[in-house]
Amino acid sequence: MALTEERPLLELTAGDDEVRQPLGSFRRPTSTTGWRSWITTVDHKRIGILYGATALTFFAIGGLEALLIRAQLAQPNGQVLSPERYNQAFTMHGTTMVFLVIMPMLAAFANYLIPLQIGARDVAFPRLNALSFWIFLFGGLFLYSGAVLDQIADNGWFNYAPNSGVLYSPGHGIDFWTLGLQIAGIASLLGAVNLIVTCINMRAPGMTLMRMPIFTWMALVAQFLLLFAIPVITVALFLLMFDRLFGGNFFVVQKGADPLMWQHLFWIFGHPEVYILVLPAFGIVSEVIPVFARKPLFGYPFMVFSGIAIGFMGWGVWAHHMFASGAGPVTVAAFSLSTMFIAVPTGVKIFNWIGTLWGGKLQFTTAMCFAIALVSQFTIGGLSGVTHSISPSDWQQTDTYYIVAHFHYVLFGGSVFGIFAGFYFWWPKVFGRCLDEKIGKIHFFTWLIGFNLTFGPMHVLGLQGQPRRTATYADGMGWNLMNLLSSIGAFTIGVGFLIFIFNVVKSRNNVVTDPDPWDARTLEWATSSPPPAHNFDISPTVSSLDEWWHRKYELGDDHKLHRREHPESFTAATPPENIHLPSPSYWPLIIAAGLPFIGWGLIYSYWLAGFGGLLTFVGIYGLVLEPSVDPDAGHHGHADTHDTHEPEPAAVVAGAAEAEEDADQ
Amino acid sequence: MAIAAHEETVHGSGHAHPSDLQYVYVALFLGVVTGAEIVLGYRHPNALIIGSLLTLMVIKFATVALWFMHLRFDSLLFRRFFLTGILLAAGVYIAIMMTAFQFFGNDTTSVPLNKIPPPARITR
Amino acid sequence: MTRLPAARRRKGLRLVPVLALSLLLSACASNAPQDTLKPEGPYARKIDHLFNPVFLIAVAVFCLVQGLVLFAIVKFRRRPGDEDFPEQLHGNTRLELGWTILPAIILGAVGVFTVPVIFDLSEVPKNALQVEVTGQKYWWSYTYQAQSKFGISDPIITANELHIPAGVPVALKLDSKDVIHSFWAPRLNGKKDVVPGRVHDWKLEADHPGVYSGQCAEFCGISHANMRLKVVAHDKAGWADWVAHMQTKPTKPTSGLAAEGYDLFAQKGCSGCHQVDGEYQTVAADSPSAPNLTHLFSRDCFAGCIYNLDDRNEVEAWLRNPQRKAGSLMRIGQLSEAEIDRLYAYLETLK
Amino acid sequence: MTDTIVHAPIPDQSEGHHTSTGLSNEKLAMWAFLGSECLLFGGLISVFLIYRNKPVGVGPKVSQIYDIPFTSVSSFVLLMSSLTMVLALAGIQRGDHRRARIWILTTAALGATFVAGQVYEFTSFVREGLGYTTNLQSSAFYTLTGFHGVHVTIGIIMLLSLYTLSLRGNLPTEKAETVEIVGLYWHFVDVVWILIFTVVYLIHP
Repeated sequence: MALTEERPLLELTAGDDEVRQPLGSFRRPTSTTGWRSWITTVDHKRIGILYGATALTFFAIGGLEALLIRAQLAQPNGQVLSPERYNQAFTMHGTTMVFLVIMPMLAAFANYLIPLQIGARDVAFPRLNALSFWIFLFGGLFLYSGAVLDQIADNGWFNYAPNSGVLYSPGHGIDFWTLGLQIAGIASLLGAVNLIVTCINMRAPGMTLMRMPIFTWMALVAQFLLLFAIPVITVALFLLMFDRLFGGNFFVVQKGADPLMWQHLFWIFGHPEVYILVLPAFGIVSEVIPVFARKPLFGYPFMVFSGIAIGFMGWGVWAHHMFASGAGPVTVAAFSLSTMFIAVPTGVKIFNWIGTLWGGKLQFTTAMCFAIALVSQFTIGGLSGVTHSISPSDWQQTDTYYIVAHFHYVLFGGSVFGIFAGFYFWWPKVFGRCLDEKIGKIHFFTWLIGFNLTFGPMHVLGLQGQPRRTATYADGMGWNLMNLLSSIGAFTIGVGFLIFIFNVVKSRNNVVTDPDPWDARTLEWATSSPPPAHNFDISPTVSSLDEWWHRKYELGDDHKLHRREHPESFTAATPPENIHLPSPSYWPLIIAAGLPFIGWGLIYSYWLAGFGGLLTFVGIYGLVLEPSVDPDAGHHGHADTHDTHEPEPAAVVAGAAEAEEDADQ
Repeated sequence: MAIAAHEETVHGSGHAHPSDLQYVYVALFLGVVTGAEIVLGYRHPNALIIGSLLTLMVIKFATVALWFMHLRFDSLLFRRFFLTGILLAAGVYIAIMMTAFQFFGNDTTSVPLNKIPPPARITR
Repeated sequence: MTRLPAARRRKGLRLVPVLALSLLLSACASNAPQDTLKPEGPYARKIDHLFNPVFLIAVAVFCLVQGLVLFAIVKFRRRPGDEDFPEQLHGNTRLELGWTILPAIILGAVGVFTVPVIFDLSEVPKNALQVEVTGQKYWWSYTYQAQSKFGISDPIITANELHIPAGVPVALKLDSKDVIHSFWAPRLNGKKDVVPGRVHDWKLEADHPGVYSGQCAEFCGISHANMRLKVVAHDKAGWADWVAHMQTKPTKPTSGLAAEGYDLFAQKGCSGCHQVDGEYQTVAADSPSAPNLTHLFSRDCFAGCIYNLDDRNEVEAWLRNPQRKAGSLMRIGQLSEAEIDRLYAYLETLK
Repeated sequence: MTDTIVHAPIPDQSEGHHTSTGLSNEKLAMWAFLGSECLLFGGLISVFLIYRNKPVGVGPKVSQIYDIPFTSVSSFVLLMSSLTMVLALAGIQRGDHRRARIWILTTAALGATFVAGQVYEFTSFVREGLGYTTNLQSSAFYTLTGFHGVHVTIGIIMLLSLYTLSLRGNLPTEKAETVEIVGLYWHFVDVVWILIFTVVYLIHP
């Protein structure tokens, strides 16, 4: 990965003075290059890159798990994996892809792009942002740390009670799962608060809400969904954890508990989660398509409001995951109808994308190919979704491969294709280097074919009655051919991923000279590629949607658009002198490092938990008391009256308090 | 979501806050309501009692939020954030209680506790 | 920027529908015993009749969207050297309202047809054969309480194979002994979760006599894949025969290998968990639930319906090592081949 | 354009006037967080409400061993801590730091009294035979009230931190918002108890 390569110096701190800490223990980090600068960074762009790199690594792991699954199912009575290993594989595949791949990849885009798109210097709370990333990383590492001890969750990513109880899952796999997701949940919650405040409060002058780029909008809606959905799964995870570790009775049927409680809590979170995973990807393609169609997005207000509508309606459909669980007909009917109607705003988006393509002058770059593929493939997922919003037919289809096909068309054909459109599109912005277009095309077609070959046949398998989550199937069920095709497709996707990695490695030498290679529309392209630490030399002022494009083009007397000779950009000839940015810090890393110890401690020994709790607690105080801007770090002048040891405002105390809360439980 | 197209309505907390004495009055009011609640709590619960208890609860909640948390004086945006949370919570959780279970009554769909078999010996 | 020749791009996308079509065709051709698209009873047919038109609507929308996308790709591709901008269209409110309202109307219509079916299928049938279905890790047990209407005078307990009369509605009461399972015989009806602590009503009906395959559809643990079932639908006479046979009690073997096997059955602890009516009635209080073996050899399959009973090798392999099915709760010490022969001889008498 | 450098919002600055809405980042963040907390406590409360009607099997029902007078007093204590909290804020906003410190400390003390009351309540329940693992109700009850207790405890820690900051002179009037934000959290914890007191303690069919 071209992540640790030499990048232009972040002109953040000039002096290398040694600064005393509030807690007096160790020196404040000052480096701007090398690994130390990466683990202490509070720059939203670097954090975005860290998110992306971590998520890609987990993508490889989750992909390997998928290949194991498909190898096992390639033929009847497969012997590649034992049933136990198979169950672990599909559990970790689902958990990884949802929580450790798609969510953080979208977080990567949101972190990197939102401040740039709204013309801000950074997010609202840069240090909290770093904390979110490290907590996410340690959550993911914790989740996988059980594998070292052969304690791997094997009850599916949905982890239904009561099979998740100690009685039926006596190992510690589920404990690692529960605690790992709780840790990752803290990261998502902090990130959501941070980005919401950023979108609302950090916009450049003139950047009204209805001038915000569509990606920022969709990411904002997703952050609201996270804000409200994370606590629901937190409740469920806590209850399960108390059951397993402290002998609680929440899901113990013998004590009168109702197993459907878990399902309700899980899916109240789980359905908004689907939109958390897909809305930002919609945002990405809504940015990509107009650029390569050389037209503005068709119906921007409709796109915004349909996104908001999806966000709201996403809260009223969770029970469609439970049509066969035993709810009464009134409930089933109500959720059937609400589920059907959530297709309406989704349909609006698809037709508006087609509207954007229509009459344009389409340029088929790899990013555009992925974006158009999203429109076409996601439609399939959406339509199969409508067929099982009809709850009677869902009674046939739920828990079969038809559902597996459906949500992979949504999450792979939707989210992942969107994410890779984003990769190809913003790679030059982020790294100043282009991914190769030829290799990109090969990657794209490998994936398009592999993807359809993997998940297309699953529709048929599901309708022919193959249940999902089965480690094996008998010969003579009529499923052999489709399963074989599907497995071939899965390995094709694997090859495609390797091609992508090859492209990434190769991109090192593919330096772009034009900071705006695609002739794009939004503010992030109005600064250098990669952008300086302070994003814009001159703070932007905004007067329209697609501000950058309007600065580049004007309508001539001949009613044609003409490119201005020197569009007003936000880069200055001489570097600006009075920009204060928060200084790097070790504390986010330290706070986050305490959390896995708390987890291991709760499972194995409270002493470890005490140590972890102490680490986190000290870290929180360190972060809170440390001035956000290092007073002794050199700035280019001190035009601002902003100096000395100001204690960090309380919001950070409060935000961190909730990390502490987990420490205390 | 809650803030769409409403940014012009928000502004700093320019309003004068209540005086200390007013805060004390509010607290006294809360104390009185709490007293009333406790008295009602000792009555045999019927629909009317439960209804008035819930009403008093909402009144107390709103009083603390509006006065002590300054929602009365502060930006509308804060109110929207908080209300979105409250309404979503009320919506989804009441929906659970109404659909799969029963709220303030007995759940009849379950098997009586003594009919549930003891756990089987699972050794894995 | 290097640009992709439009023709290649078109070819790529054209593959999709071709592929989908060929998949569908091959799906219709193959023989799948759990095919949900080939209903064999009124309830499954009701679902099918609802699914088919909706599927067709979905296919129509699919063709529309893919057609528009393909058309746009071909028609609006940028020609080399064309540096002009297309018309900068920002939207069209009327059009957008149209494609908001039209789908809503279509979906509303679909909803109107859906709701009655939900209520229909949720209704408990009258005059139906009543069967209590219990799911447990990893097999099914069925209890028929006495029902004179169906000729059942003594309760019948059996496992894995659900016997029903064809053309008659069957009302199921679903319950679980441990975790959540899901009862599913695709050609007779959709699935319904089997949740511990709750009793769920569900129903089946088969048009014709036959054997219908099904399996547990909710992930229930290590052998979830091996929790299969069969529904055997009889014609009138067949049903009467089956009931009559199930009302008989096995006779205790008095001589030969079978008699020795009878004693071994108790000595080896089999009777601690498995009931045989009239012979071994009571099981240990803390035993995991195990299939009632009274009429074992009247069944076709055992152990979650994954092994054939008429294959002696399968039965012997099972007695040698019940753990050959992962997660099996059956514990039996190491048996000698002679003991296995004796036990088999006894079990064979349980017809 | 080049000679007037317009300041875009600079992150991590508590002063509200830099932001697009004029609202402070920290306060907005706290309100967002409280909105999120609504769903956390909503979940815990509804789990309790649903499980309270299930048959208990072993052990007493929670409602049989409530000590309503005791809980009423501790509820009242928590309610009044909201008053002292808001007085502390008014104090610091006026620049009356001594009084602000007294009220901050009083608030923490009232909170601590509440938590102590809860600890006493838990131990007396355990003596009555209702442990965490006894039955469904007890797990739900202890989890809900325990979560609340932990929130109060975190609030106390934050208040004591504020007190120390103020003693060291690190909490000038310009930083009054810090107190306000901790206060928001504190009042939120209080309103949650208003719900719990009514729904859990007073209404028991």
